[in-house]
Amino acid sequence: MSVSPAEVAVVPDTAMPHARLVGVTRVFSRRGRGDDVHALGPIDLDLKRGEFFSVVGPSGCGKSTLLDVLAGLATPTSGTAEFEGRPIAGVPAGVGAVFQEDASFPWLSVTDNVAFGLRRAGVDPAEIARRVDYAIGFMGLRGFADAYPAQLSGGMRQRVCIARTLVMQPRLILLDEPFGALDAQTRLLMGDELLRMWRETGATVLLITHALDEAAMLADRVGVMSARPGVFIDIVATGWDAERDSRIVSHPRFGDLTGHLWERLRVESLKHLREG
Amino acid sequence: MSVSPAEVAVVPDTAMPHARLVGVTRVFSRRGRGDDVHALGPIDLDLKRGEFFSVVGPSGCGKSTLLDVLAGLATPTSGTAEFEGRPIAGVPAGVGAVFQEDASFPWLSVTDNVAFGLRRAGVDPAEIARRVDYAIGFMGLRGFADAYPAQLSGGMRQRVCIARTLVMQPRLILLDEPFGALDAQTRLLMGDELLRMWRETGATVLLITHALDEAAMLADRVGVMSARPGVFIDIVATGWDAERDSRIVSHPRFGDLTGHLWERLRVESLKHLREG
Amino acid sequence: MTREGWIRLLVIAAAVAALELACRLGWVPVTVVIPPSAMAASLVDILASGKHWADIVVSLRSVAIAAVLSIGLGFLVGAVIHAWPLVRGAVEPLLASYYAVPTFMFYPVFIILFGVGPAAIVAIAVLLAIVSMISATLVGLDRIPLVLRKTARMMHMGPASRALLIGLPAALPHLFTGVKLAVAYAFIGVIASEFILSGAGMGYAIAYAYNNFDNREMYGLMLLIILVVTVVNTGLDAVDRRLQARLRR
Amino acid sequence: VEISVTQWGTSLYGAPYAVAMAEGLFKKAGVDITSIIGSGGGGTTVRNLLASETPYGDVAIAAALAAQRQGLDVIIVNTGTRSTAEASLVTMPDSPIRSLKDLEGKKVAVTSPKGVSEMLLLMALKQEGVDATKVERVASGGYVNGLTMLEQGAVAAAALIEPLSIIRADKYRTVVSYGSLLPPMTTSVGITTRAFAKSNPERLRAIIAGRAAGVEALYENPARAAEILTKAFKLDPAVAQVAVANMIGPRMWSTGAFDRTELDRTVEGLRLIGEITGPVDWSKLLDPSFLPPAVQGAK
Amino acid sequence: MRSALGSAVVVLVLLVVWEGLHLAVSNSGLPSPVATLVRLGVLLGDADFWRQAGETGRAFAAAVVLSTFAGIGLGILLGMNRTTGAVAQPILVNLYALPKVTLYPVVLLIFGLGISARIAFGIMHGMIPLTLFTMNAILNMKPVYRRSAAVMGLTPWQSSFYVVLPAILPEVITGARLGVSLCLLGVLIGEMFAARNGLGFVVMQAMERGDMPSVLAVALLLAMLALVVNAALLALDRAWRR
Ligand SMILES: Nc1ncnc2c1ncn2[C@@H]1O[C@H](COP(=O)(O)OP(=O)(O)OP(=O)(O)O)[C@@H](O)[C@H]1O
Ligand SMILES: Nc1ncnc2c1ncn2[C@@H]1O[C@H](COP(=O)(O)OP(=O)(O)OP(=O)(O)O)[C@@H](O)[C@H]1O
Ligand SMILES: [Mg+2]
Ligand SMILES: [Mg+2]
Repeated sequence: MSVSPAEVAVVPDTAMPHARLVGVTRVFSRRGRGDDVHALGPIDLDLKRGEFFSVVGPSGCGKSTLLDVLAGLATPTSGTAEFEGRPIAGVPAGVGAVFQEDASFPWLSVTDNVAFGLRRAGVDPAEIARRVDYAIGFMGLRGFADAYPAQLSGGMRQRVCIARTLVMQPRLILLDEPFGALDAQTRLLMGDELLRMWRETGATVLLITHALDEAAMLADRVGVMSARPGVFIDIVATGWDAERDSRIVSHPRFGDLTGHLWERLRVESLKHLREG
Repeated sequence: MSVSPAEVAVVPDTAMPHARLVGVTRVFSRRGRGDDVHALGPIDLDLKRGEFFSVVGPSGCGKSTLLDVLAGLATPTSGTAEFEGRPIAGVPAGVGAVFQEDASFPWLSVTDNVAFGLRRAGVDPAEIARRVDYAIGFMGLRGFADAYPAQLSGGMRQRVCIARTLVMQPRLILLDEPFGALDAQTRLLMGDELLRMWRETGATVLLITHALDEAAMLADRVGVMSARPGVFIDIVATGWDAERDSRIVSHPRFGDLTGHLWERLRVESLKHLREG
Repeated sequence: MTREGWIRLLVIAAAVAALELACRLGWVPVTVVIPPSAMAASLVDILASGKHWADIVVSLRSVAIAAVLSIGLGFLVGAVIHAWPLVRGAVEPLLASYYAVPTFMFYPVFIILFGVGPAAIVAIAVLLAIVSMISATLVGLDRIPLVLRKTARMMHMGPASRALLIGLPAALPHLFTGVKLAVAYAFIGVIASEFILSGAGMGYAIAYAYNNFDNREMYGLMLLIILVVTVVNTGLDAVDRRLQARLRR
Repeated sequence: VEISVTQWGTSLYGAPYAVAMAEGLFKKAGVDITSIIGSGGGGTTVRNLLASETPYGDVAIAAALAAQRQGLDVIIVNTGTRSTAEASLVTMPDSPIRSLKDLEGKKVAVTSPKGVSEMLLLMALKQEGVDATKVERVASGGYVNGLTMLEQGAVAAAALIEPLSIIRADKYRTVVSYGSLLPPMTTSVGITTRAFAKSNPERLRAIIAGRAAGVEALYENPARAAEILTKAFKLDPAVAQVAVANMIGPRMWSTGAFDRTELDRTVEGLRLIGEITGPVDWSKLLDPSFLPPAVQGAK
Repeated sequence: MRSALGSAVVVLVLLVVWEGLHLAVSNSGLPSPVATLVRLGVLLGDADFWRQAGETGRAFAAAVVLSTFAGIGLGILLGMNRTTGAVAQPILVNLYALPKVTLYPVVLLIFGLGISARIAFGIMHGMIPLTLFTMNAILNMKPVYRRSAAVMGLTPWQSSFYVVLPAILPEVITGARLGVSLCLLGVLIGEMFAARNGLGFVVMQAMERGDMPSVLAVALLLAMLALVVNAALLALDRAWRR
């Protein structure tokens, strides 16, 4: 059964959004060279409180740039960005991010990595110990609490970064290709953990990924971006219920969904390929 | 419609194989540490002349090691490896390889990179020019013939490496994650090019990949490997005809195939995840 | 020129102007530092009168020889050590400690080995400069990706062509760091040794002016050294940047 | 307080200071000298001197003249040494070189071009009527380097100075000892800044008087002086004894008085090596008013 | 441990080469290693030598501490901003390539004759390499570390101290290893000029007196000191990297 865009159209959004982007663009001006890079937008996006939103799009289309704007690490060249009703200026409290690159601190053990943010925030040590222990167990790092990142695989390091972000209990979690270091199979299993965490915390999640099946399996809605400058060419509601996990891949609608996403991206990818 | 392993069982192989591995294992001994790493095998594998064979398996299961054995870059700890009826000792003539990592020479232009092997082999300059020009056009690098790798994207550099291997007109082409630097969508399009090349040259291709859909779409047969030490736990014949391309992803049997591969790997991946 | 280049020029101009002002206003006595404009005038005189041409030639020749020798020998030694991990483990910790000992203490030893004059001075400079080249060679050879070696084997290349066609170009950007340092140390080694020990060369001319309180001449010569160093460094930087841009992976 | 003495600890210029310090003669004269700043060469000594709190120092006359020529505000307030007895020219024991004449067409190691060792060589050659242009001077950078070159056969003779010449007496043969060849001449002088002389005349007088007392004590009791030098310069006792004895004959250390003839001889030497080209106006350079009355009267 | 053994072997080989040279040239300018060691023993038994060594040690310690703090501080300051780094780097490199002995008069003017001039000389030699290493380490540091610090709500001060500094520590230690050796060199050169005490003065005197055994003995001592400091820093580096 094929899912046409009409069937999975954007669900009208009445509740006050958790985060909102209106007409956001971002242009990198290259000093001295003259030619500016229009990296992103204009983007309009409302993230509902507690929703799981995935973003897919060709390489270099501005996905990480979009995340930077939401994290308050980059200011939009034009347009406005809001989080919990307030304009984003600087990194807002309550937002956590896991970046595309490995950001684990190699000079700290797994435990110290995970506790890092809490210690800087001056949280009570007993509370830190409790939260860190829980996060380490949750991320399947129990046997590696005293190991250093150099002793871990790329995937485990990403899990350390996720744990380090989760212990801060952010209300909006931004994830940029958090499973990039893993093979496709392990990615989906990690996706199960992510879904569990999402259900438990009730946080809003924005997940950037290259893998269409991952996006289709995890998200409530999948935003498809065009080649640079990235704009949303489609936002597809998956219609899964919250109790989903990776076994959903054998659901008949799953293949239709990925097929639909793939079709939307085919044209964009071709564009991208031409450009080099 | 689900494809059970019985339906896609290994096709009995009567013709003399192009390459043959019998009971191949590889063990890395770590000096001073005592604990050896059994990285691969035992592997039995017959590659038919002109077939397109894909290998999938969890990270670290020994896929690259398997490729090294076929390329003559590593000697098996036990078992025998043959190419065109002769035991493999050193790099056999007629075998080309594209490695997982970027192997373009940064100090040479795209043209010089592609021509490098031919010049070493002392091929006639006019012939070199002809072949290089063809390969560059084929790989969509026409506008970049005089560019240096630093000016190219990761994906384009991989294409340079593929071109550099193809111009040597190898009879057996070994590809280790050649599209690792690309996003999923662009990978499939590059897959189309690869299929076209394979049809034109009639070479035998062994392709290692993490992406199950890539494996399922490109190969005549897909070998599924276990976690380390990697052995083949399944070899699935796809049954596609040679004239296939990426549009095959909307074929109803495609989803079943990937579903089957995924199911076989799920257990292995879980194992791998436990180990870290 | 880049924006950074302009800012740099501005910073330097400001520093020079400040010094000029400080000297002209008498905050810095002329018996210690003379105004930059006077240094420049003195340099012009020195070059015009030609009385130090012989010294300049001696020094620059020594620097050039020392630089070439330490680069060549440093690369060779580095390559040999690299190929021989056991020796490397033993030698590497010694390399950084090496700079603590003033090499010109060994001048008498070098006179025995090389005779007096430029040869001994070149030897001191080589001793000072070669270590950075060895270190850079080790780093450079370390950084050659394994996959390039594999590729070379796939192309049936022999050890010699592998070293020449793959190893050398692949390590080049790192080697260049060593080249830059070696040239800088060759300068320091030659000029400082001449200053302390020799009877010829720019270093000696400076020492002579210094001993005779001839600040004008001394600062004129020092300005000349700064200019030569800057020109050489800028040239090396330009080459380096082109290499980096091309060879960055 | 601290004063500067060129080649403190390595040559005998500084002996009176060592004696005066050890015997408390400075204190007696009214100044407490606690330590002495040495240096390799005249230029550095003058610079060190100018930078120190008590800008008095004993430097080679060439350095003092050069400093004045370049407009540094220094005056010469006493003389230090007046003999070249510590300097000599040596060769290897088996060398055919017996006299300065034999040096024609040969190479001789001097410390640095236009340095004292070259000046003395040229003066000696002139006195002996040898054509200086036929003797090639090689700058070695130091006395020890010169000796090394001599041992290597790179030069036929090398300049040498005490106490090094005593320490290595058995290794070389002396070709000429300048002290016996050349008449006395002023080799080092005491200098200070005009400003210091104006603001602290008493302290300056005390330093000069203390040194003069040191010189006298040295001549009176050479054995004791040798003992002091042994300690202060870390010399072998025997070497110190010989060194002091060698210098007492030619009365190397002056009590401070200026002697125009001896000063002019040095200037002649400096002319020979091209250090000085114009005339020297002593009246502007010398200020004998800080010398002890007894010495002042002497000449 | 094995490399320490190997280093010992290398040192031994160097000693043998030295002895060989000594025998080959038989010149008073090149004493034998044994004579040098004997002299070193004599020197070490001399209270005055220890006083001089103490003088050098004090200046060296001050120079190391100051150049370490100033070098790292300046490196961080310049490294935190790409533009200042790009502006400063060539200036620093050029300044550094200038033979610093020629700057003695200027140092003398500013610092006088005391210990501060020698410390200044030490810093002039040791600081710039450390600054360059630190600066380049920050410029090459993975930007994601600073971004992570930002999303965890760290203040710039916190992120400099808790993230940037630990992240670049290996490079800083490499710079410090070089810097420490060069500081020692600088202090010695300073002592050779403003000679009134310190090992540099001892060496200068010995050189003028033709006392090569003492010169080489001091050189040997300095080399050993530098080796010990280096080994300590290497150990620190290894402990840090794990
Ligand atoms: N600092 C910058 N200066 C100039 N251009 C930039 C800068 N950062 C990003 N860009 C450009 O902006 C575009 C979007 O970059 P971005 O990193 O957001 O892409 P992306 O979608 O995350 O790509 P990928 O999937 O490869 O991570 C790219 O074309 C990139 O080259
Ligand atoms: N030189 C070596 N020494 C010791 N162990 C090694 C060496 N090379 C590989 N291994 C180990 O052998 C196993 C197989 O490695 P290989 O690179 O073949 O895996 P792979 O399947 O290609 O993994 P990936 O999908 O991540 O590329 C790994 O566990 C690896 O740690
Ligand atoms: Mg991105
Ligand atoms: Mg692999």
